[in-house]
Amino acid sequence: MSPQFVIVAIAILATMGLAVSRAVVGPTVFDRILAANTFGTKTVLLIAVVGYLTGRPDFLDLALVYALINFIGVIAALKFIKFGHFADHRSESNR
Amino acid sequence: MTLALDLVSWACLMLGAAFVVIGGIGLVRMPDFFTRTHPAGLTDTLGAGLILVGLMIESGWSLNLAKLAMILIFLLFTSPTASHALAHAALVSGLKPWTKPGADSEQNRSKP
Amino acid sequence: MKEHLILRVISKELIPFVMLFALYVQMHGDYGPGGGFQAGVVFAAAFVLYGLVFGLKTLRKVAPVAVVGALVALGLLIYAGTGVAGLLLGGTYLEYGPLAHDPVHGHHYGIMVIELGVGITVAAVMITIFQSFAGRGEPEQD
Amino acid sequence: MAHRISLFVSLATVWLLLSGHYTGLLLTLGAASCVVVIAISHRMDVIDHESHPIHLGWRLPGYWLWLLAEIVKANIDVARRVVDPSLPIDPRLFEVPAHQKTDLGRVIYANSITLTPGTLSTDVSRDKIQVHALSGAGEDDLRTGTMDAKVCALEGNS
Repeated sequence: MSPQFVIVAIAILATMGLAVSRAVVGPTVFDRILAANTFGTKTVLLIAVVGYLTGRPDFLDLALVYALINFIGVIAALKFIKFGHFADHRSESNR
Repeated sequence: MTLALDLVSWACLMLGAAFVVIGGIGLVRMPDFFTRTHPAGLTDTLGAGLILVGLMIESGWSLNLAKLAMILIFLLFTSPTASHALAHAALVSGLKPWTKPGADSEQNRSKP
Repeated sequence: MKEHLILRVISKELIPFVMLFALYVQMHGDYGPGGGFQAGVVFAAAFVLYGLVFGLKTLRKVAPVAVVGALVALGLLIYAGTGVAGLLLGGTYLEYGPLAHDPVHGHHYGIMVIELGVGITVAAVMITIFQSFAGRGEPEQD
Repeated sequence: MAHRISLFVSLATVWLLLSGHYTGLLLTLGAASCVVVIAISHRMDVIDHESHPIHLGWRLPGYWLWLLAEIVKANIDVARRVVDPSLPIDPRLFEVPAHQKTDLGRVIYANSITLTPGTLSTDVSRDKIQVHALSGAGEDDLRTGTMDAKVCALEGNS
Protein backbone atom coordinates (compact mmCIF):
# COMPACT_ATOMS: atom_id res chain seq x y z
CA MET A 1 0.00 0.00 0.00
CA SER A 2 1.48 3.33 -1.04
CA PRO A 3 1.38 5.93 1.71
CA GLN A 4 1.02 8.95 -0.60
CA PHE A 5 -2.33 7.72 -1.91
CA VAL A 6 -3.58 7.13 1.62
CA ILE A 7 -2.67 10.68 2.64
CA VAL A 8 -4.36 12.17 -0.43
CA ALA A 9 -7.46 10.02 0.11
CA ILE A 10 -7.70 11.18 3.73
CA ALA A 11 -7.29 14.81 2.66
CA ILE A 12 -10.05 14.43 0.08
CA LEU A 13 -12.31 12.73 2.63
CA ALA A 14 -11.70 15.57 5.09
CA THR A 15 -12.70 18.12 2.44
CA MET A 16 -15.79 16.10 1.62
CA GLY A 17 -16.69 16.22 5.30
CA LEU A 18 -16.27 19.99 5.35
CA ALA A 19 -18.42 20.26 2.23
CA VAL A 20 -21.14 18.17 3.85
CA SER A 21 -21.09 20.38 6.92
CA ARG A 22 -21.52 23.41 4.66
CA ALA A 23 -24.40 21.68 2.88
CA VAL A 24 -26.09 21.01 6.23
CA VAL A 25 -25.57 24.53 7.62
CA GLY A 26 -26.62 26.29 4.43
CA PRO A 27 -27.97 28.94 4.89
CA THR A 28 -29.19 29.50 1.32
CA VAL A 29 -30.05 26.86 -1.24
CA PHE A 30 -27.14 28.05 -3.40
CA ASP A 31 -24.69 27.28 -0.60
CA ARG A 32 -26.06 23.78 -0.50
CA ILE A 33 -25.76 23.27 -4.25
CA LEU A 34 -22.23 24.67 -4.18
CA ALA A 35 -21.32 22.27 -1.39
CA ALA A 36 -22.91 19.38 -3.29
CA ASN A 37 -20.93 20.34 -6.39
CA THR A 38 -17.69 20.45 -4.43
CA PHE A 39 -18.57 17.13 -2.84
CA GLY A 40 -19.14 15.69 -6.31
CA THR A 41 -15.83 16.83 -7.80
CA LYS A 42 -14.03 15.54 -4.73
CA THR A 43 -15.76 12.20 -5.23
CA VAL A 44 -14.31 12.09 -8.73
CA LEU A 45 -10.83 12.62 -7.31
CA LEU A 46 -11.45 10.08 -4.57
CA ILE A 47 -12.49 7.42 -7.08
CA ALA A 48 -9.34 8.04 -9.12
CA VAL A 49 -7.05 7.94 -6.07
CA VAL A 50 -8.71 4.84 -4.61
CA GLY A 51 -8.35 3.18 -8.00
CA TYR A 52 -4.59 3.63 -7.74
CA LEU A 53 -4.55 2.74 -4.06
CA THR A 54 -6.11 -0.65 -4.75
CA GLY A 55 -4.15 -1.14 -7.97
CA ARG A 56 -7.25 -1.12 -10.15
CA PRO A 57 -7.03 1.91 -12.46
CA ASP A 58 -10.16 0.64 -14.27
CA PHE A 59 -11.91 2.93 -11.82
CA LEU A 60 -11.02 5.90 -14.00
CA ASP A 61 -14.00 5.16 -16.24
CA LEU A 62 -16.26 5.46 -13.22
CA ALA A 63 -14.61 8.75 -12.28
CA LEU A 64 -15.38 10.14 -15.74
CA VAL A 65 -19.01 9.05 -15.47
CA TYR A 66 -19.26 10.61 -12.03
CA ALA A 67 -17.83 13.92 -13.23
CA LEU A 68 -20.40 13.96 -15.99
CA ILE A 69 -23.37 13.08 -13.79
CA ASN A 70 -22.24 15.65 -11.22
CA PHE A 71 -22.27 18.45 -13.78
CA ILE A 72 -25.67 17.51 -15.17
CA GLY A 73 -27.02 17.14 -11.64
CA VAL A 74 -25.95 20.65 -10.67
CA ILE A 75 -27.46 22.15 -13.81
CA ALA A 76 -30.69 20.23 -13.21
CA ALA A 77 -30.86 21.31 -9.56
CA LEU A 78 -30.29 24.92 -10.59
CA LYS A 79 -32.98 24.82 -13.21
CA PHE A 80 -35.37 23.22 -10.76
CA ILE A 81 -34.92 25.78 -7.98
CA LYS A 82 -35.17 28.53 -10.54
CA PHE A 83 -38.38 27.49 -12.26
CA GLY A 84 -39.82 24.81 -10.00
CA HIS A 85 -40.03 22.43 -12.94
CA PHE A 86 -38.01 21.34 -15.96
CA ALA A 87 -40.46 22.38 -18.62
CA ASP A 88 -39.92 25.26 -21.00
CA HIS A 89 -40.76 28.53 -19.37
CA ARG A 90 -42.63 31.37 -21.01
CA SER A 91 -40.12 34.01 -19.88
CA GLU A 92 -36.73 32.38 -19.95
CA SER A 93 -34.87 35.63 -19.71
CA ASN A 94 -31.90 34.44 -17.74
CA ARG A 95 -28.97 35.58 -19.77
CA MET B 1 10.20 4.53 -11.93
CA THR B 2 13.15 6.80 -11.35
CA LEU B 3 13.60 8.57 -8.06
CA ALA B 4 13.18 12.03 -9.55
CA LEU B 5 9.80 11.24 -11.07
CA ASP B 6 8.74 9.63 -7.83
CA LEU B 7 9.63 12.77 -5.94
CA VAL B 8 7.75 14.99 -8.40
CA SER B 9 4.70 12.76 -8.12
CA TRP B 10 4.87 12.88 -4.32
CA ALA B 11 5.19 16.64 -4.36
CA CYS B 12 2.23 17.05 -6.72
CA LEU B 13 0.02 14.74 -4.66
CA MET B 14 0.90 16.41 -1.35
CA LEU B 15 0.49 19.94 -2.71
CA GLY B 16 -2.79 18.95 -4.32
CA ALA B 17 -4.01 17.46 -1.06
CA ALA B 18 -3.02 20.65 0.75
CA PHE B 19 -4.93 22.82 -1.73
CA VAL B 20 -7.98 20.58 -1.49
CA VAL B 21 -8.02 20.81 2.30
CA ILE B 22 -7.47 24.59 2.24
CA GLY B 23 -10.37 24.90 -0.19
CA GLY B 24 -12.53 22.84 2.15
CA ILE B 25 -11.59 25.04 5.09
CA GLY B 26 -12.38 28.13 3.03
CA LEU B 27 -15.77 26.67 2.16
CA VAL B 28 -16.58 26.61 5.87
CA ARG B 29 -14.85 29.84 6.91
CA MET B 30 -16.06 32.31 4.30
CA PRO B 31 -18.93 34.61 5.29
CA ASP B 32 -21.37 34.27 2.38
CA PHE B 33 -22.22 32.30 -0.74
CA PHE B 34 -20.26 34.41 -3.24
CA THR B 35 -17.05 34.36 -1.24
CA ARG B 36 -17.45 30.61 -0.75
CA THR B 37 -17.35 29.97 -4.49
CA HIS B 38 -13.72 31.11 -4.57
CA PRO B 39 -12.28 28.42 -2.26
CA ALA B 40 -14.52 25.92 -4.04
CA GLY B 41 -12.76 26.97 -7.23
CA LEU B 42 -9.48 26.42 -5.43
CA THR B 43 -10.25 22.74 -4.94
CA ASP B 44 -11.42 22.35 -8.54
CA THR B 45 -8.47 23.98 -10.28
CA LEU B 46 -5.10 23.52 -8.63
CA GLY B 47 -6.23 20.96 -6.04
CA ALA B 48 -7.75 18.59 -8.56
CA GLY B 49 -5.11 19.45 -11.15
CA LEU B 50 -2.12 18.66 -8.97
CA ILE B 51 -3.62 15.42 -7.68
CA LEU B 52 -4.46 14.26 -11.20
CA VAL B 53 -1.02 15.26 -12.50
CA GLY B 54 0.56 13.34 -9.63
CA LEU B 55 -1.45 10.27 -10.58
CA MET B 56 -0.50 10.78 -14.23
CA ILE B 57 3.21 10.70 -13.36
CA GLU B 58 2.57 7.63 -11.25
CA SER B 59 0.90 5.77 -14.13
CA GLY B 60 3.62 6.53 -16.67
CA TRP B 61 3.01 6.28 -20.43
CA SER B 62 -0.21 4.35 -20.60
CA LEU B 63 -3.85 4.78 -21.47
CA ASN B 64 -4.55 5.64 -17.85
CA LEU B 65 -2.62 8.83 -18.39
CA ALA B 66 -4.97 9.74 -21.21
CA LYS B 67 -8.01 9.00 -19.07
CA LEU B 68 -6.68 11.12 -16.21
CA ALA B 69 -6.04 13.93 -18.68
CA MET B 70 -9.63 13.60 -19.91
CA ILE B 71 -10.96 13.84 -16.35
CA LEU B 72 -8.84 16.94 -15.79
CA ILE B 73 -9.97 18.62 -19.01
CA PHE B 74 -13.58 17.73 -18.25
CA LEU B 75 -13.31 19.25 -14.77
CA LEU B 76 -11.65 22.39 -16.14
CA PHE B 77 -14.52 22.82 -18.61
CA THR B 78 -17.44 22.07 -16.32
CA SER B 79 -16.43 23.50 -12.96
CA PRO B 80 -16.27 27.18 -14.02
CA THR B 81 -19.48 26.70 -15.97
CA ALA B 82 -21.28 25.34 -12.93
CA SER B 83 -19.85 28.08 -10.68
CA HIS B 84 -20.89 30.77 -13.11
CA ALA B 85 -24.39 29.36 -13.50
CA LEU B 86 -24.75 29.11 -9.71
CA ALA B 87 -23.49 32.62 -9.02
CA HIS B 88 -25.63 34.05 -11.79
CA ALA B 89 -28.74 32.30 -10.48
CA ALA B 90 -27.98 33.49 -6.94
CA LEU B 91 -27.56 37.08 -8.09
CA VAL B 92 -30.74 37.00 -10.18
CA SER B 93 -32.70 35.55 -7.26
CA GLY B 94 -31.76 38.65 -5.24
CA LEU B 95 -29.02 37.33 -2.97
CA LYS B 96 -26.89 40.30 -1.87
CA PRO B 97 -23.11 39.81 -1.75
CA TRP B 98 -21.50 40.26 1.65
CA THR B 99 -19.14 43.21 1.88
CA LYS B 100 -16.56 44.06 4.47
CA PRO B 101 -18.33 45.88 7.32
CA GLY B 102 -17.55 49.59 7.37
CA ALA B 103 -15.88 49.63 3.98
CA ASP B 104 -18.15 50.84 1.21
CA SER B 105 -15.67 49.58 -1.28
CA GLU B 106 -17.63 50.19 -4.46
CA GLN B 107 -17.99 53.95 -4.03
CA ASN B 108 -14.73 54.77 -2.28
CA ARG B 109 -12.56 52.95 -4.70
CA SER B 110 -10.77 55.19 -7.18
CA LYS B 111 -10.71 53.67 -10.60
CA PRO B 112 -7.13 53.08 -11.72
CA MET C 1 -31.80 28.31 -20.28
CA LYS C 2 -31.12 28.64 -23.99
CA GLU C 3 -30.16 32.27 -23.52
CA HIS C 4 -27.55 31.33 -20.96
CA LEU C 5 -24.50 31.90 -23.14
CA ILE C 6 -21.78 29.99 -21.31
CA LEU C 7 -23.95 27.02 -20.54
CA ARG C 8 -25.03 26.81 -24.17
CA VAL C 9 -21.52 26.88 -25.64
CA ILE C 10 -20.03 24.46 -23.13
CA SER C 11 -22.91 22.01 -23.53
CA LYS C 12 -22.52 22.09 -27.29
CA GLU C 13 -18.88 21.21 -26.81
CA LEU C 14 -19.51 18.40 -24.36
CA ILE C 15 -22.55 16.57 -25.73
CA PRO C 16 -20.83 14.70 -28.63
CA PHE C 17 -18.10 13.44 -26.32
CA VAL C 18 -20.61 12.31 -23.71
CA MET C 19 -22.37 10.27 -26.36
CA LEU C 20 -19.10 8.80 -27.60
CA PHE C 21 -18.17 7.88 -24.06
CA ALA C 22 -21.51 6.12 -23.65
CA LEU C 23 -20.85 4.09 -26.79
CA TYR C 24 -17.37 3.25 -25.51
CA VAL C 25 -18.87 1.94 -22.27
CA GLN C 26 -21.36 -0.01 -24.38
CA MET C 27 -18.77 -1.71 -26.58
CA HIS C 28 -16.26 -2.50 -23.84
CA GLY C 29 -18.68 -4.27 -21.53
CA ASP C 30 -16.56 -7.43 -21.62
CA TYR C 31 -13.28 -5.72 -20.76
CA GLY C 32 -13.98 -3.31 -17.95
CA PRO C 33 -16.71 -1.89 -15.78
CA GLY C 34 -19.63 -1.09 -18.03
CA GLY C 35 -22.18 -2.69 -20.25
CA GLY C 36 -25.56 -1.98 -21.70
CA PHE C 37 -27.31 -0.53 -18.68
CA GLN C 38 -24.61 1.98 -17.74
CA ALA C 39 -24.08 2.94 -21.36
CA GLY C 40 -27.79 3.56 -21.80
CA VAL C 41 -27.91 5.83 -18.76
CA VAL C 42 -24.88 7.86 -19.87
CA PHE C 43 -26.25 8.14 -23.40
CA ALA C 44 -29.56 9.39 -22.02
CA ALA C 45 -27.64 11.84 -19.81
CA ALA C 46 -26.43 13.58 -22.97
CA PHE C 47 -30.06 14.05 -24.04
CA VAL C 48 -31.06 15.21 -20.55
CA LEU C 49 -28.35 17.87 -20.64
CA TYR C 50 -29.54 18.89 -24.09
CA GLY C 51 -33.10 19.12 -22.87
CA LEU C 52 -32.12 21.13 -19.80
CA VAL C 53 -30.11 23.67 -21.75
CA PHE C 54 -32.00 23.98 -25.01
CA GLY C 55 -35.51 23.37 -23.73
CA LEU C 56 -37.94 20.52 -23.83
CA LYS C 57 -39.47 21.54 -27.14
CA THR C 58 -36.14 21.31 -28.94
CA LEU C 59 -35.47 17.97 -27.31
CA ARG C 60 -38.83 16.69 -28.55
CA LYS C 61 -37.91 17.81 -32.04
CA VAL C 62 -34.58 15.98 -31.91
CA ALA C 63 -35.91 12.87 -30.19
CA PRO C 64 -39.64 12.65 -30.99
CA VAL C 65 -41.70 10.74 -28.45
CA ALA C 66 -42.84 8.26 -31.10
CA VAL C 67 -39.29 7.43 -32.21
CA VAL C 68 -38.04 7.03 -28.66
CA GLY C 69 -41.02 4.81 -27.86
CA ALA C 70 -40.24 2.68 -30.90
CA LEU C 71 -36.61 2.39 -29.75
CA VAL C 72 -37.77 1.01 -26.38
CA ALA C 73 -39.49 -1.78 -28.28
CA LEU C 74 -36.60 -2.23 -30.72
CA GLY C 75 -34.12 -2.85 -27.93
CA LEU C 76 -36.39 -5.41 -26.38
CA LEU C 77 -36.88 -7.05 -29.79
CA ILE C 78 -33.11 -7.31 -30.28
CA TYR C 79 -32.81 -8.96 -26.88
CA ALA C 80 -35.63 -11.41 -27.43
CA GLY C 81 -34.61 -11.95 -31.06
CA THR C 82 -31.13 -13.06 -30.05
CA GLY C 83 -32.68 -15.53 -27.66
CA VAL C 84 -35.00 -16.91 -30.31
CA ALA C 85 -32.15 -17.06 -32.84
CA GLY C 86 -30.29 -19.33 -30.44
CA LEU C 87 -33.43 -21.43 -30.16
CA LEU C 88 -33.81 -21.70 -33.95
CA LEU C 89 -30.17 -22.60 -34.45
CA GLY C 90 -30.57 -25.65 -32.25
CA GLY C 91 -29.76 -24.41 -28.76
CA THR C 92 -31.92 -23.27 -25.88
CA TYR C 93 -33.37 -19.81 -25.39
CA LEU C 94 -30.57 -17.24 -24.93
CA GLU C 95 -27.88 -19.84 -25.58
CA TYR C 96 -25.16 -18.02 -27.51
CA GLY C 97 -23.02 -20.98 -28.54
CA PRO C 98 -24.83 -21.85 -31.77
CA LEU C 99 -24.79 -18.24 -33.07
CA ALA C 100 -21.39 -18.73 -34.76
CA HIS C 101 -19.40 -21.69 -35.96
CA ASP C 102 -17.11 -21.39 -32.97
CA PRO C 103 -19.04 -21.39 -29.68
CA VAL C 104 -16.55 -18.95 -28.12
CA HIS C 105 -17.20 -16.44 -30.90
CA GLY C 106 -20.86 -17.16 -30.58
CA HIS C 107 -20.78 -16.18 -26.92
CA HIS C 108 -18.84 -13.04 -27.75
CA TYR C 109 -21.22 -11.82 -30.44
CA GLY C 110 -24.29 -12.97 -28.55
CA ILE C 111 -23.41 -10.99 -25.45
CA MET C 112 -22.52 -7.96 -27.52
CA VAL C 113 -25.85 -7.97 -29.34
CA ILE C 114 -27.79 -8.56 -26.11
CA GLU C 115 -25.97 -5.66 -24.47
CA LEU C 116 -26.80 -3.48 -27.46
CA GLY C 117 -30.47 -4.31 -26.99
CA VAL C 118 -30.27 -3.50 -23.29
CA GLY C 119 -28.45 -0.25 -24.02
CA ILE C 120 -31.00 0.95 -26.58
CA THR C 121 -33.92 0.14 -24.30
CA VAL C 122 -32.41 1.76 -21.21
CA ALA C 123 -31.42 4.94 -23.08
CA ALA C 124 -34.85 5.23 -24.68
CA VAL C 125 -36.68 4.60 -21.40
CA MET C 126 -34.54 7.18 -19.61
CA ILE C 127 -35.23 9.81 -22.28
CA THR C 128 -38.95 8.98 -22.12
CA ILE C 129 -38.95 9.35 -18.33
CA PHE C 130 -37.20 12.71 -18.57
CA GLN C 131 -39.55 13.95 -21.26
CA SER C 132 -42.69 12.96 -19.38
CA PHE C 133 -41.55 14.13 -15.95
CA ALA C 134 -40.12 17.39 -17.27
CA GLY C 135 -43.38 17.98 -19.09
CA ARG C 136 -45.27 18.21 -15.80
CA GLY C 137 -46.14 21.78 -14.97
CA GLU C 138 -45.65 22.80 -18.57
CA PRO C 139 -47.73 25.84 -19.52
CA GLU C 140 -50.74 24.54 -21.44
CA GLN C 141 -50.20 26.21 -24.78
CA ASP C 142 -48.54 25.39 -28.13
CA MET D 1 -18.03 20.42 -43.27
CA ALA D 2 -14.63 21.21 -41.80
CA HIS D 3 -16.15 21.15 -38.35
CA ARG D 4 -17.58 17.68 -38.92
CA ILE D 5 -14.20 16.35 -40.08
CA SER D 6 -12.44 17.89 -37.11
CA LEU D 7 -15.11 16.53 -34.75
CA PHE D 8 -14.63 13.08 -36.30
CA VAL D 9 -10.88 13.29 -35.80
CA SER D 10 -11.19 14.33 -32.17
CA LEU D 11 -13.88 11.72 -31.47
CA ALA D 12 -11.70 9.02 -33.05
CA THR D 13 -8.71 10.16 -30.98
CA VAL D 14 -10.75 10.00 -27.79
CA TRP D 15 -12.00 6.53 -28.73
CA LEU D 16 -8.49 5.23 -29.38
CA LEU D 17 -7.25 6.68 -26.09
CA LEU D 18 -10.17 5.23 -24.15
CA SER D 19 -10.34 1.84 -25.78
CA GLY D 20 -6.96 0.17 -25.50
CA HIS D 21 -8.22 -2.85 -27.49
CA TYR D 22 -7.07 -2.48 -31.08
CA THR D 23 -8.79 -5.46 -32.70
CA GLY D 24 -10.61 -5.30 -36.01
CA LEU D 25 -14.05 -5.67 -34.43
CA LEU D 26 -13.60 -2.92 -31.86
CA LEU D 27 -12.00 -0.51 -34.34
CA THR D 28 -14.95 -1.02 -36.68
CA LEU D 29 -17.38 -0.47 -33.83
CA GLY D 30 -15.43 2.64 -32.87
CA ALA D 31 -15.67 4.11 -36.35
CA ALA D 32 -19.37 3.30 -36.42
CA SER D 33 -19.82 4.97 -33.02
CA CYS D 34 -18.12 8.13 -34.25
CA VAL D 35 -20.42 8.24 -37.27
CA VAL D 36 -23.51 7.69 -35.10
CA VAL D 37 -22.44 10.45 -32.70
CA ILE D 38 -21.84 12.88 -35.56
CA ALA D 39 -25.24 12.03 -37.05
CA ILE D 40 -27.03 12.70 -33.75
CA SER D 41 -24.96 15.84 -33.09
CA HIS D 42 -25.91 17.09 -36.53
CA ARG D 43 -29.56 16.46 -35.70
CA MET D 44 -29.12 18.33 -32.41
CA ASP D 45 -27.41 21.13 -34.35
CA VAL D 46 -24.50 21.31 -31.92
CA ILE D 47 -21.65 21.25 -34.46
CA ASP D 48 -20.51 24.71 -35.44
CA HIS D 49 -17.72 27.20 -34.98
CA GLU D 50 -18.74 27.76 -31.34
CA SER D 51 -18.57 24.18 -30.19
CA HIS D 52 -15.60 23.29 -32.34
CA PRO D 53 -13.31 26.29 -32.57
CA ILE D 54 -10.83 25.07 -35.16
CA HIS D 55 -10.35 28.64 -36.35
CA LEU D 56 -8.55 29.39 -33.10
CA GLY D 57 -5.96 26.86 -34.12
CA TRP D 58 -2.53 26.90 -32.59
CA ARG D 59 -3.11 30.04 -30.59
CA LEU D 60 -5.14 28.01 -28.07
CA PRO D 61 -2.29 25.99 -26.42
CA GLY D 62 -0.26 29.16 -25.92
CA TYR D 63 -3.22 30.82 -24.24
CA TRP D 64 -3.70 27.80 -22.00
CA LEU D 65 -0.10 27.98 -20.83
CA TRP D 66 -0.50 31.65 -19.98
CA LEU D 67 -3.79 30.92 -18.22
CA LEU D 68 -2.15 28.10 -16.25
CA ALA D 69 0.42 30.51 -14.83
CA GLU D 70 -2.38 32.91 -13.87
CA ILE D 71 -4.32 30.10 -12.21
CA VAL D 72 -1.32 29.07 -10.14
CA LYS D 73 -0.71 32.67 -9.00
CA ALA D 74 -4.36 33.22 -8.12
CA ASN D 75 -4.56 29.89 -6.29
CA ILE D 76 -1.65 30.75 -4.06
CA ASP D 77 -3.14 34.18 -3.33
CA VAL D 78 -6.56 32.77 -2.36
CA ALA D 79 -5.02 29.93 -0.35
CA ARG D 80 -2.99 32.48 1.61
CA ARG D 81 -6.12 34.49 2.38
CA VAL D 82 -8.05 31.42 3.50
CA VAL D 83 -5.43 30.20 5.97
CA ASP D 84 -4.73 33.69 7.31
CA PRO D 85 -6.40 33.82 10.76
CA SER D 86 -7.66 37.38 10.20
CA LEU D 87 -9.35 36.38 6.90
CA PRO D 88 -8.17 39.40 4.86
CA ILE D 89 -10.94 39.55 2.29
CA ASP D 90 -12.76 42.52 0.84
CA PRO D 91 -15.30 41.15 -1.65
CA ARG D 92 -16.77 43.42 -4.26
CA LEU D 93 -18.95 43.26 -7.35
CA PHE D 94 -17.98 45.23 -10.44
CA GLU D 95 -18.04 45.20 -14.20
CA VAL D 96 -15.13 44.96 -16.60
CA PRO D 97 -15.32 45.77 -20.31
CA ALA D 98 -15.15 42.83 -22.73
CA HIS D 99 -13.87 43.70 -26.19
CA GLN D 100 -14.42 40.29 -27.75
CA LYS D 101 -16.25 40.23 -31.04
CA THR D 102 -17.89 36.82 -30.78
CA ASP D 103 -19.94 34.91 -28.24
CA LEU D 104 -17.22 32.28 -28.09
CA GLY D 105 -14.64 34.90 -27.16
CA ARG D 106 -16.83 36.19 -24.35
CA VAL D 107 -17.36 32.63 -23.10
CA ILE D 108 -13.62 31.99 -23.06
CA TYR D 109 -13.05 35.27 -21.24
CA ALA D 110 -15.78 34.66 -18.66
CA ASN D 111 -14.67 31.09 -18.00
CA SER D 112 -11.04 32.19 -17.68
CA ILE D 113 -12.13 34.73 -15.08
CA THR D 114 -14.00 32.04 -13.15
CA LEU D 115 -11.16 29.56 -13.54
CA THR D 116 -8.74 31.87 -11.74
CA PRO D 117 -9.85 31.63 -8.11
CA GLY D 118 -10.44 34.99 -6.48
CA THR D 119 -12.52 36.26 -9.37
CA LEU D 120 -15.86 34.87 -10.50
CA SER D 121 -17.88 36.00 -13.48
CA THR D 122 -21.55 36.39 -12.58
CA ASP D 123 -23.06 37.83 -15.73
CA VAL D 124 -22.11 38.17 -19.37
CA SER D 125 -23.60 40.81 -21.63
CA ARG D 126 -22.60 42.18 -25.02
CA ASP D 127 -19.70 44.40 -24.04
CA LYS D 128 -19.09 43.83 -20.37
CA ILE D 129 -18.76 41.07 -17.83
CA GLN D 130 -19.91 41.36 -14.25
CA VAL D 131 -17.34 39.96 -11.84
CA HIS D 132 -17.31 39.14 -8.16
CA ALA D 133 -13.82 39.40 -6.70
CA LEU D 134 -12.60 38.21 -3.34
CA SER D 135 -10.19 41.10 -2.85
CA GLY D 136 -8.94 44.35 -4.33
CA ALA D 137 -5.95 42.53 -5.80
CA GLY D 138 -8.18 40.40 -8.00
CA GLU D 139 -10.02 43.48 -9.25
CA ASP D 140 -6.80 45.34 -10.03
CA ASP D 141 -5.50 42.34 -11.94
CA LEU D 142 -8.57 42.27 -14.17
CA ARG D 143 -8.67 46.04 -14.60
CA THR D 144 -5.25 46.01 -16.23
CA GLY D 145 -7.02 44.37 -19.16
CA THR D 146 -4.27 41.86 -19.85
CA MET D 147 -6.62 38.88 -19.94
CA ASP D 148 -9.12 40.78 -22.09
CA ALA D 149 -6.39 41.58 -24.61
CA LYS D 150 -5.10 38.00 -24.58
CA VAL D 151 -8.56 36.60 -25.37
CA CYS D 152 -9.00 39.21 -28.11
CA ALA D 153 -5.67 38.16 -29.60
CA LEU D 154 -6.82 34.55 -29.35
CA GLU D 155 -9.92 35.39 -31.36
CA GLY D 156 -7.76 36.85 -34.10
CA ASN D 157 -9.30 38.66 -37.02
CA SER D 158 -11.27 35.78 -38.45
